[in-house]
Amino acid sequence: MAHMTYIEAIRSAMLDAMTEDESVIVLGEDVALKGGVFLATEGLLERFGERRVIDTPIAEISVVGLAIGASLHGLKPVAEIQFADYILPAIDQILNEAALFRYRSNGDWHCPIVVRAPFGAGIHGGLYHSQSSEALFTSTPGLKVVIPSTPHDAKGLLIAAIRDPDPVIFFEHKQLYRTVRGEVPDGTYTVPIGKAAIARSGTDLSLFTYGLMTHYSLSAAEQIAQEGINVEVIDLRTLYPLDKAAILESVRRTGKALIVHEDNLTGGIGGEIGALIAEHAFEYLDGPVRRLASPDVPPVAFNDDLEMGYMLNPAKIMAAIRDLAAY
Amino acid sequence: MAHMTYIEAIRSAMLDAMTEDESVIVLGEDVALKGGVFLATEGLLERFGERRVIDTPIAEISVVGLAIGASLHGLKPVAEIQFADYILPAIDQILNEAALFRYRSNGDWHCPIVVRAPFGAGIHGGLYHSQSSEALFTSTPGLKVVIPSTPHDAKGLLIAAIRDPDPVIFFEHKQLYRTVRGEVPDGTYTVPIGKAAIARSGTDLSLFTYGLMTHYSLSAAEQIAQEGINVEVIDLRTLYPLDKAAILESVRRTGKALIVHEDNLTGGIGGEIGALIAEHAFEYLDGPVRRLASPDVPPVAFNDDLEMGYMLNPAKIMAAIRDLAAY
Amino acid sequence: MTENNSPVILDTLPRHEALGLSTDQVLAALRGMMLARAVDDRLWLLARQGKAHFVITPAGHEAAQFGCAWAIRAGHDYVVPYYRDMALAMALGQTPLDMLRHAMGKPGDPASGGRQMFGHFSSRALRIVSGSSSVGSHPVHAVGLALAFRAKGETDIAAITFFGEGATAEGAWHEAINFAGIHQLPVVFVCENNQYAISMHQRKEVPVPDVATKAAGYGMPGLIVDGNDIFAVYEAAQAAMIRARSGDGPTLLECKTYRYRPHSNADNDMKYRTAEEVAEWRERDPIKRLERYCLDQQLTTSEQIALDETAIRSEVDQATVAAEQTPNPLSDSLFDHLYGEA
Amino acid sequence: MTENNSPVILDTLPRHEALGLSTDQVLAALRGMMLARAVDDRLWLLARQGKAHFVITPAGHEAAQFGCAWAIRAGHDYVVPYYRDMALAMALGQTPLDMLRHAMGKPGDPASGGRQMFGHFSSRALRIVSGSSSVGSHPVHAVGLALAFRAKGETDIAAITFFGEGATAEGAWHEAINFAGIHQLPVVFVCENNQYAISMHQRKEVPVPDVATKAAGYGMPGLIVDGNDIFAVYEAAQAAMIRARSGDGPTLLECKTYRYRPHSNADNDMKYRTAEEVAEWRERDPIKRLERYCLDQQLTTSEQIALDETAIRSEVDQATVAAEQTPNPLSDSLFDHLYGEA
Ligand SMILES: Cc1ncc(C[n+]2csc(CCOP(=O)(O)OP(=O)(O)O)c2C)c(N)n1
Ligand SMILES: Cc1ncc(C[n+]2csc(CCOP(=O)(O)OP(=O)(O)O)c2C)c(N)n1
Ligand SMILES: [Mg+2]
Ligand SMILES: [Mg+2]
Repeated sequence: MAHMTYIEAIRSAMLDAMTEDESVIVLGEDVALKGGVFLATEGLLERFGERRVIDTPIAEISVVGLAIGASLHGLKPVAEIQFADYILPAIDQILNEAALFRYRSNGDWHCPIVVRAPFGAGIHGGLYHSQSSEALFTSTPGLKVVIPSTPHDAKGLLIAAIRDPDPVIFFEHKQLYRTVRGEVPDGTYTVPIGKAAIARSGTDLSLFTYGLMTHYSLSAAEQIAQEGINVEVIDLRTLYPLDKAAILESVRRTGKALIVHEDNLTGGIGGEIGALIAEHAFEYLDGPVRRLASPDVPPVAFNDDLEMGYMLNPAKIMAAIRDLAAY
Repeated sequence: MAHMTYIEAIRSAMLDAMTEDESVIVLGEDVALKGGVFLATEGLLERFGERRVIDTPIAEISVVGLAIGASLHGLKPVAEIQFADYILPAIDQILNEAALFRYRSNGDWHCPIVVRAPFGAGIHGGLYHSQSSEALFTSTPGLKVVIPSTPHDAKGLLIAAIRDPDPVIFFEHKQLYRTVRGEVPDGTYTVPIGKAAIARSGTDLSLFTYGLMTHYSLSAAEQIAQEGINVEVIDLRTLYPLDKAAILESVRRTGKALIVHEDNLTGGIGGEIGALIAEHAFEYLDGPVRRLASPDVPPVAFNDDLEMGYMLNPAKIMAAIRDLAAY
Repeated sequence: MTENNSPVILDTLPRHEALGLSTDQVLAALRGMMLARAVDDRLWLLARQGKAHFVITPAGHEAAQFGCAWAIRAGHDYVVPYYRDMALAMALGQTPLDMLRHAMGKPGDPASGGRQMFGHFSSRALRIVSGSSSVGSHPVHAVGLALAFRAKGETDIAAITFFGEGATAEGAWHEAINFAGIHQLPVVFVCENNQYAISMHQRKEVPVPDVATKAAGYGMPGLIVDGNDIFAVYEAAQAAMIRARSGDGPTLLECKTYRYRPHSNADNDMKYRTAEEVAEWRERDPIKRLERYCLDQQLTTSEQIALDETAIRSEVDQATVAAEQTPNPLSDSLFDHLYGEA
Repeated sequence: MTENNSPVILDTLPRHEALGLSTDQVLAALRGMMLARAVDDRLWLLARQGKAHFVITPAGHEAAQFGCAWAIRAGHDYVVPYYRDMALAMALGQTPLDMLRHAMGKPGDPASGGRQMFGHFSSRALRIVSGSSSVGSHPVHAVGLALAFRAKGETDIAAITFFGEGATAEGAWHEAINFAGIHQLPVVFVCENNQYAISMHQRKEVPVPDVATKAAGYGMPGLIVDGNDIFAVYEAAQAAMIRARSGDGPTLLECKTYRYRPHSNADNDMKYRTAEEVAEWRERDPIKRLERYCLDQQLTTSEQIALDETAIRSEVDQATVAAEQTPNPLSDSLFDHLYGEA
């Protein structure tokens, strides 16, 4: 057990996975000599050498495409996209190639790659260092999408993703990198992909969220508890495939559902979750399914006021909880 | 007024728009000499010459990127992506460039382009000539997404898209090209972007759909009327921004909602619509919000059995209607 | 063989012997190319009959594909092909029945179990890598494989990938060959230049007369060969594969050839090229050319070739019947092979 | 001027006169480069003070940018820059206050109204095109503009786009220059080669020693100049722009230079290069070099330059105060300019 930050947990996952399994390699822009722009891969080059820790040119199609090719010969590549905002050039390789290799070859080939990318706003990143890109990856069968919110889950889920026989898109909220610390086991362990976690159990209302918003939601839930509102916070952790059982079980208990995400309201994963609940937990609902998310404008203006105007925060979440609880 | 097929309506929209406005140009792979692989642009080269009808190399980033650049100097480019399955290489240009030009420059620049792409399954296209790609474009503010289902709407909406000052993604279901005919006015006219249409009014249940599924749903509605179930069919026509008012107005009247789309169930636009209803029409619901869509596997295997197993049809839709009506 | 070993005499060695190819290899290639052509003809017939939904043709490309196949160690080197490469897949060991099942979307289709349109050749056993239909998206997988050889410290192995000249306009193609050049990886890039991308002439796709010219900007040699001359193709491909396997880096090999049939059964090529142009290129048919060579060199006889043609026809007939009789898979296989066991 | 016009004598003409540049132009460029450097220095200070969240530097690139600016008709030719081009934006007419407001995300930021991070220079009036941060995604917009000139039948106009050597690895860059080559469009591609892409040395980004080598594969001339010699840059850029404007086609121009500061205020360059290397390149400072030229040619005096430096410092001070005093926009402008009026 060690007490570490989120990014240290990410680094430790790669370090331990690479130590344990020679077939794990890391590639991406600035990941070797510099150790990544957020230093997630710092120290890996010195430890494993340039055959396994590879600086790639600024060419995202190839960052993912090379990982795919290498995986076909038995490697387990972990590709880093420097910012989620720049995953778009690689999306043909992810959705049309990696996700479909197994299905299109009737199981003859498969593609065990991990694509890591820092996402999310709040660090004055402007329109192109702030995006939440997860919604682009939650409609493609063959893919898995993971977004951990704690150091413990970050390490366990990243190791699970590396061992997974299929492509996993792994988003890390860049605001969590250095602001969140927690206990993390030594050595390799896994947290199962596809399972949500009850981050806080409650009885009055189910709040479904992930990433940075898990922390904002927990703090909102703690504060609002003093008003006698007892909120259950579900950290989804995996967005594709969603843990339907956990989602429905919780809302059937509490009768109310609030979905919170940093991604834009329209087209975010909240729609899928809301529709699941409206279809499969309809009889249990004591109120409308509410969504609280960023407004439908590009994420996110550089100017401080505009950034604050865009971003959610615990106060906004508390207001939404109050409102739904009072329904 | 002329009686024409869906693809003739598309062609006539481009012909009339180019005749009326010199700044309209067409570009894409095989669009000039061959007139497009589906012949949507046939005759345009002869009529307008190679400065306005441009064969591009097989390079989708540039197909869209060139359109963007040309639009900055006052042109209104209509770019064709040969199949929606191949729009992925261009997605960075669409989501990060075209959609954000106006916002990121605080209104100084804007980007009036149209990107046309045939989509959808049922023509033995296998995994890469069958995809429904719309869900990738319905979470990006700045963009508009249009999917007409009739020749009349196809022409009117395409002309509206060409005149629109912002980027519009225009999906055409390739199965409709030659199977659907209808009355189409001569000359230019527009159908408003952002407005759904009541394709069939009914009282018992609201069915929300678009594209080919509009026709399957209408035939299902007609047949099931004999069983005394009176279905209202809403043709969404625009998926982004959604016509929330029309959706909520209808479901508040009927009390029941069924969403039907060819896209995969999970992550399709049905989630957004279901969530909207569950939040804003909750008090009016007499039953769960149901979604009927393609199963969560890649669209769509080449083999006839597998293709039929994947695709929706009027019978499957009737079953879903019966089931919800009986709730 | 002669006692005298002056270059002059050596020059008179038959080309295949000078290249170290046995008579059996040459005759096998001739028969293989004839067989591939016969299967292609059959596929177009089946398409007209509505028994195959989609056909895409290698006709005209056979020498480029068989010439390269000679330089590939099947099942050892990785092959990352494109939809034009049916003759290549057959040269590497796939059968007419494999192709017919693939074209009819039948179970037993080794490429995809009836899931992909025809032209998506794949076999893990033969190390033929599954591809999408997305033009230019696959060469980067060959480069990734080569990166894996290096990461694992494997030598004496190479990856070879095939594409049309039109594909060189794709960003994905650029990123692939650019990376191979930066790291001098063991990859061979083969451009089957048939001068058209569906309807678009090379002038509209490639800014220079020869695709091979691009090699200089990627830090690798660019070779141009007559793609209808199987020996010229083999000589260049063999050199490139040996260069790659011995760690000396990648090569871009351009085979100039022509596509005899329309792009696919959905295309009408008379909209963008003339019957005269097609006829003129058919004069240079790579199969006829190898046949003439074999006769000139007396490696076989016209009688033998006639016999082969008959044998090939019945082989294709039998394969067709077998393929047609294969029952369709049940649609409950729809969910198979979506994910593996975590 | 001399009566005698033998080449020998002509050779002794001062370089700027030989290039048709007036003394005023040269002195304006020197002062502009000094001003740009002073603004850059100020931005780094403000970043350390937490008053600017993000800074990215042109220091070292000033000659490349001012040399090209001489060849651009501001407000006529289109300019598609990248984040490194602050000196270019200033050479084309943007002010220190524009830059400071942009860096502080203030209203009145002409680039984005406080929406984009610093480095996204834009002005419709100056025909400086708004860009994203996505490396390599913008040259295709310059090519699209050139396509529009042709579609509209406009001549005597060109588009010029700027990027780093690292951007040449992007598929989007390839598709852009490839299309320009195919259609021989009026575009000039300027590579500001500073040998690094953040931490990655050119060896890891470009497979050949000179980016200009790639031009041959795109059917256009490739020029290499010393990016620290403003006259060499201008001579090449002017030739390329004239070539483009007169319909003779595109050019790839590589300016060899160096970035003096870390990639941005978020970067630590000592992880990937040595202080010695930086110091060595600072010896070749393009501003000092032009200053020496002006003194040698007696276009100005060291006293005058000292006066200029003081004037520049106070100009930047005043701009800083003005920028800091600009109130932040109200967050209710959040929804402005999302869509236009249909
Ligand atoms: C990304 C993408 N864009 C467009 C297409 C449609 N398409 C299929 S084959 C083809 C032409 C390819 O030409 P070339 O690369 O020269 O190969 P050839 O067919 O001539 O052998 C095109 C445009 C596609 N399959 N993928
Ligand atoms: C598509 C994309 N990938 C990665 C990045 C992160 N990034 C920003 S600048 C940069 C280096 C660019 O180097 P170069 O093109 O040589 O320009 P320079 O900064 O050296 O002037 C990188 C990798 C990005 N902004 N966009
Ligand atoms: Mg071709
Ligand atoms: Mg650089």
